[in-house]
Amino acid sequence: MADALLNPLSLTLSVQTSEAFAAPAMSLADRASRALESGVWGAVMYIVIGLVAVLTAVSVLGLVMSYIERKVAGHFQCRLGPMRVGPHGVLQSLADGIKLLFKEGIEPGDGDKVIFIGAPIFSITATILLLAIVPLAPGIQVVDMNVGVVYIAAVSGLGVMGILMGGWSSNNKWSLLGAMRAGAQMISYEVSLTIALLVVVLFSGTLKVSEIIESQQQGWWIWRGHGVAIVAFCLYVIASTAELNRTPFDLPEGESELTGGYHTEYSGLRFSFFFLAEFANLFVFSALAVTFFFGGWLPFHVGNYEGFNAVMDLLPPVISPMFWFGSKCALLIFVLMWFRWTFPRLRMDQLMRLEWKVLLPIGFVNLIVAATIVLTGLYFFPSAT
Amino acid sequence: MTVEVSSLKELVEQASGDDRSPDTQEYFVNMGPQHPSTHGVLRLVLKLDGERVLRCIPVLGYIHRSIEKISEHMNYMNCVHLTDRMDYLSSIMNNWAVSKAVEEAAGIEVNSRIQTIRTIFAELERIQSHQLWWGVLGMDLGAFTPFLYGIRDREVLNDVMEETVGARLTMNYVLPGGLMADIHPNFVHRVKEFIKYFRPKLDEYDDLLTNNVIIQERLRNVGILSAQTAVQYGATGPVLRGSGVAFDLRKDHPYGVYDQADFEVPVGTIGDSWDRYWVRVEEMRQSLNIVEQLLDNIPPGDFLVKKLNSKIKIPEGRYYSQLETARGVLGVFIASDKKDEPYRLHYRSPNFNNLWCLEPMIKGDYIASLIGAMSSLDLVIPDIDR
Amino acid sequence: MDYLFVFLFVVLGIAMVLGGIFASYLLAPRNPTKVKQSPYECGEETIGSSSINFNVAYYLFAILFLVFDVEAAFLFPWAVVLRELGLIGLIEVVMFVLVLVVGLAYAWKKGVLEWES
Amino acid sequence: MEREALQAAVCELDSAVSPLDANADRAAVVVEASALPAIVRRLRDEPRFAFAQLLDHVAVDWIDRGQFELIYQLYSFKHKHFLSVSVFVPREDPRVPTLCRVHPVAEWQEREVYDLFGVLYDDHPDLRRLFLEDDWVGFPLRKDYQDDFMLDRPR
Amino acid sequence: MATTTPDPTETDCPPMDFGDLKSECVAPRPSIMGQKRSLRSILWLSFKGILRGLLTTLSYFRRPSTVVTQQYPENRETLEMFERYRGRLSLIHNEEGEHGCTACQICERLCPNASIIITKDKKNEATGKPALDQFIWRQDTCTFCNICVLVCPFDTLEMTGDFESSVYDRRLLVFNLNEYAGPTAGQLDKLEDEELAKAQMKPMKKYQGPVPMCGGEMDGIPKLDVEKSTDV
Repeated sequence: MADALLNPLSLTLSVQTSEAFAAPAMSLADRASRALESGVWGAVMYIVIGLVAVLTAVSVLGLVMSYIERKVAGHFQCRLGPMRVGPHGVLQSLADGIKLLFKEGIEPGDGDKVIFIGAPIFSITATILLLAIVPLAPGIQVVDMNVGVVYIAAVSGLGVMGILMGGWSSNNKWSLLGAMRAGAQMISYEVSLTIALLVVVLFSGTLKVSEIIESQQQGWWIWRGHGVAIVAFCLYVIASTAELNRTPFDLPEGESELTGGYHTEYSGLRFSFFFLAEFANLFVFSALAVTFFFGGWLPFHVGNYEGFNAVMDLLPPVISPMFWFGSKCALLIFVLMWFRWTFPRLRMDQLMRLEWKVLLPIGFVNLIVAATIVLTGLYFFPSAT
Repeated sequence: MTVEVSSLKELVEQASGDDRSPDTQEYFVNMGPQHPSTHGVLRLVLKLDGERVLRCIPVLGYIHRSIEKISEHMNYMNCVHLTDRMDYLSSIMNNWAVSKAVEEAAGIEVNSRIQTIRTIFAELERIQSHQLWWGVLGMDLGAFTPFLYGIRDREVLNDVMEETVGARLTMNYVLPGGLMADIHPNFVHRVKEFIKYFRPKLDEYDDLLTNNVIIQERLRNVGILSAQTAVQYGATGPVLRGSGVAFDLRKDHPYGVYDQADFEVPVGTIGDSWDRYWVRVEEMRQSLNIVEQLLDNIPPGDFLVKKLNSKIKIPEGRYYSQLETARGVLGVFIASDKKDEPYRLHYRSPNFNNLWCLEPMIKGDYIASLIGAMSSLDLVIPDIDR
Repeated sequence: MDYLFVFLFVVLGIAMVLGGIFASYLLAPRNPTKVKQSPYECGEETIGSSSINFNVAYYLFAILFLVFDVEAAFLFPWAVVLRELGLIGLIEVVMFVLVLVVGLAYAWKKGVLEWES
Repeated sequence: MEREALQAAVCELDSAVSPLDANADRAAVVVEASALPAIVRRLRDEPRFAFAQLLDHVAVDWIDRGQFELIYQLYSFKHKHFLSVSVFVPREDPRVPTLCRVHPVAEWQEREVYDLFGVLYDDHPDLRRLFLEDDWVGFPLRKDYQDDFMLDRPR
Repeated sequence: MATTTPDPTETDCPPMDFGDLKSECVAPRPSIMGQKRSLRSILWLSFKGILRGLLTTLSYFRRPSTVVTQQYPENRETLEMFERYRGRLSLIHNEEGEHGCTACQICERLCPNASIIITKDKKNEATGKPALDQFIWRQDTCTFCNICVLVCPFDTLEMTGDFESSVYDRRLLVFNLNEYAGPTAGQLDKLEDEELAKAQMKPMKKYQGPVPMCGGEMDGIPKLDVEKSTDV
């Protein structure tokens, strides 16, 4: 009753879920290790499936997201966006990709060539590793380790390396400035990102990604978190925008200031890897937000409205989780794009002040409040003891 | 007393050569000529410490077309079309400046219809120049969408002007002794429609940029230019008015039919980029007012008082005339030797003089602030180089 | 098995980039010239060397980050088992965080966060 | 102050100042080169003149007279009047003291004139080419300037 | 020896007096964080400003009618330029294909950048008056200042709205504007012998030498075959 008074929203979210989602979810890695018991080839098959899936996901995401971004930007700006290649320009990004493939990759003469080529590797690898843990639906997840959240926090820091290396090895002052900005910015916002995720870990009491989703069957954390989760979500969105280097936090690129920032010297396919990583990351970060705050693949239910819930469950069990996950993701991505095409960018000192003097203290207070709520049991939790 | 002529290379090598101290954190970097926010081919050689700008040396001449030299071999009517290519965002005002100088020198009286039409066009041109500036300022500060909104509204205005003039950028509409063509029959109606269209859009501009806290914090207390410094460094136009000096030739030395219009000169308070921003936004509103007042009573008359292929000769002497373009005072100096060609024609370009305020206002601040401050100066590079 | 996948993904990332570079090596023209390889400095020759001493302001933030990230790493296990630890766990972490916040406040007061050179 | 009155008042300042009547539309005076900075400084500081801004600096190459005329356009915000100050220097040895210390904007306006006319400004802190390259030969706005790229306009 | 730029303080300028240059309109200078406001109102105003910006862009996003992009090659049929648009110079020819140019060369003389070159037949054998041979217009150097149209005493020039003039070889931007070399329409009408009049109209091509650059040979640049060029 107490939590009902504290947060009327939690009342509206039901305890209702269909059986399909309660089934034990097994990631691809789990399946592979089970297959290993009966033979090597089964495991190899799963491994190959995983690798191919992630590889396709990175490329397709990069293409699709860049198309969507340009289309959305176009409509925000009273334009049409790409219209030439294919109907409504759907093949535009593919054409761009092919064009980039045929472009000469120019290397700076005095730069450090090994690091110069190594930089996109770091960016892409970080993206791939993060994509692997995104749960699209129960069982449709490549790895689902029991320390998933720690893994996310660890891997998302890897992308900084790529940008730092790229900017440093370019032997270009603008690139160097961009890389330095990126370094300071991305690591700073990493702290806020981690603290925001910690709030959800506190609520769900697990680090495993699939279990975090399942813990939201009685209601998404964004509703049930008594405002704490909403603050955490805002922190997460701001921090992830900064991690993604998108406006209003696109200082490392800072087109009008640093000409191109860390990727000034990159051309051809090498540039496209940064590009690909950026757009795939856009998906990954919104997917993680969906996972942590919006109940992942769980459908949208409103408590005590059985008819409404039944409509929400109309989709067949196989498509439904994917549909819900995808539409939540799309919504978040749209919001991030909306931000990008509306706001101007901050200045470096303002950016740092925002993180260390505003977001970080708020994050810590938020964390302590969340811990207090969890301890006192003042929130709506299904198996609360 | 000696005169030493140095070169840029010497200037820069002092601090960037191999023999500099290994502890120094200072370095030089070229900003421009091919930089997204120098809007053309301005080159700034920056001396930086980290992100702080210690010195900012403008290097000019990348788009110098020697308009003054070419004009010495042209008759006065032909000189006019070259001025389109100086400050291309106030081309009609440039045309008018030359025409005004020639008319004053040669004693040509133009009727009030010509003056009214010129005034209306100058104000429309001022609006479209500020529209583009507004969008570009947003783009410089990282918001791309305002740029396209600014361009979109400017396009509407450009259409209105194109219907009468026949060109969109290099208009060449005002000639010594009149106008190139009478206004189009649709003109008055379409300008009224534009005013009706644009007033709500100005509020939208406020929603998008003016009231956005990020923009305010990017511009406020950045690039502060005191009134005294602004005057001493030759600033005019919105830059000077942003610093609080209410100097506007339209008010203080009226020309055209500005004395018939009722308008106010917006001025800033402390002279930071935010003041200059706000002065320009306010100027758009004032210009709309001026146009609205003049539009309904354009007096009848000829649009050209002097035959076009007659030679205009100016008595021997030196003549100076100036008017207020969207960026400041454009002065035209004519030295005549009684021929139909100017002996010497010189333009005092507002941007050339405004540019020098950049270093005093930005010294010791960040690169990002430099971008904002430069944007608030609203430089048009071809006008600096001429 | 999870970590085998992680390892394989690292390999995949490297292979993807190198493969792409190899593909463009086969397909794209290669015609490096001195001008093309010179660093882009807005169309002018670079002034001096690009390997420069750089302002320390950036590094201070890196050091601050280290402290806070390590702290976050400690908080993960705590967050999972908070319910078993009970009030003691909360108090302990509050003290732990407080120590760091005091550090942050000190840095704040010292002007480290002011982004000054 | 009317144009004539202003002109007379300025001329009373110093014996180095004399009126110039060839200017059609504003008060104009001729100043001897050596006295220029002092005169302009007094014009700036004395409240009855208060010429706060150096609007413009123009040079004219009067090749027939063998002189450069350097014209400084001054403006007073207080009294809203203009003044044009001319200095005549010989073409062979064009030297004039700089006005940088009085009006900072003169630094660049004088650089422009140096660039295009080759007038040397004594004591100028940074006399460099402004528009043209540092190794450009000749001064293009002089009437006798010739180079290979100049086109003859068919008439 | 280069020193730093003079500081305004260095010029020992006393405080300036700007007299009565007072404006009635001091800009209101709206600012959220600048004025002394409570934290709450700062937060509220920032939030409001940001939200209104977002709503503005969203309002355009959901209204496809606000899209202003012209789909250019597709809308060629419906695209109309303003009648005064200065796209291309043309010599007016009447229905019988006769022009009115007397080759008086005023436009050539007054063209600021020598984009018009007129060659003429000093004394036409039939009319005994000067007749136009070639009216050459160099679009590559033209600045579309419209002076030639204005000064023409016979109103025989006009600017048309044809704006699609891009070519791959700039030598193709040099045109012959007259369709035939010969006397004006008025002079031809006076000739009673129609055969003779016809004979005076020697047909001219759009590109015809010798014209500077057009089709001519230059060092290192191959001769342009106007007939075979894909641009024509």
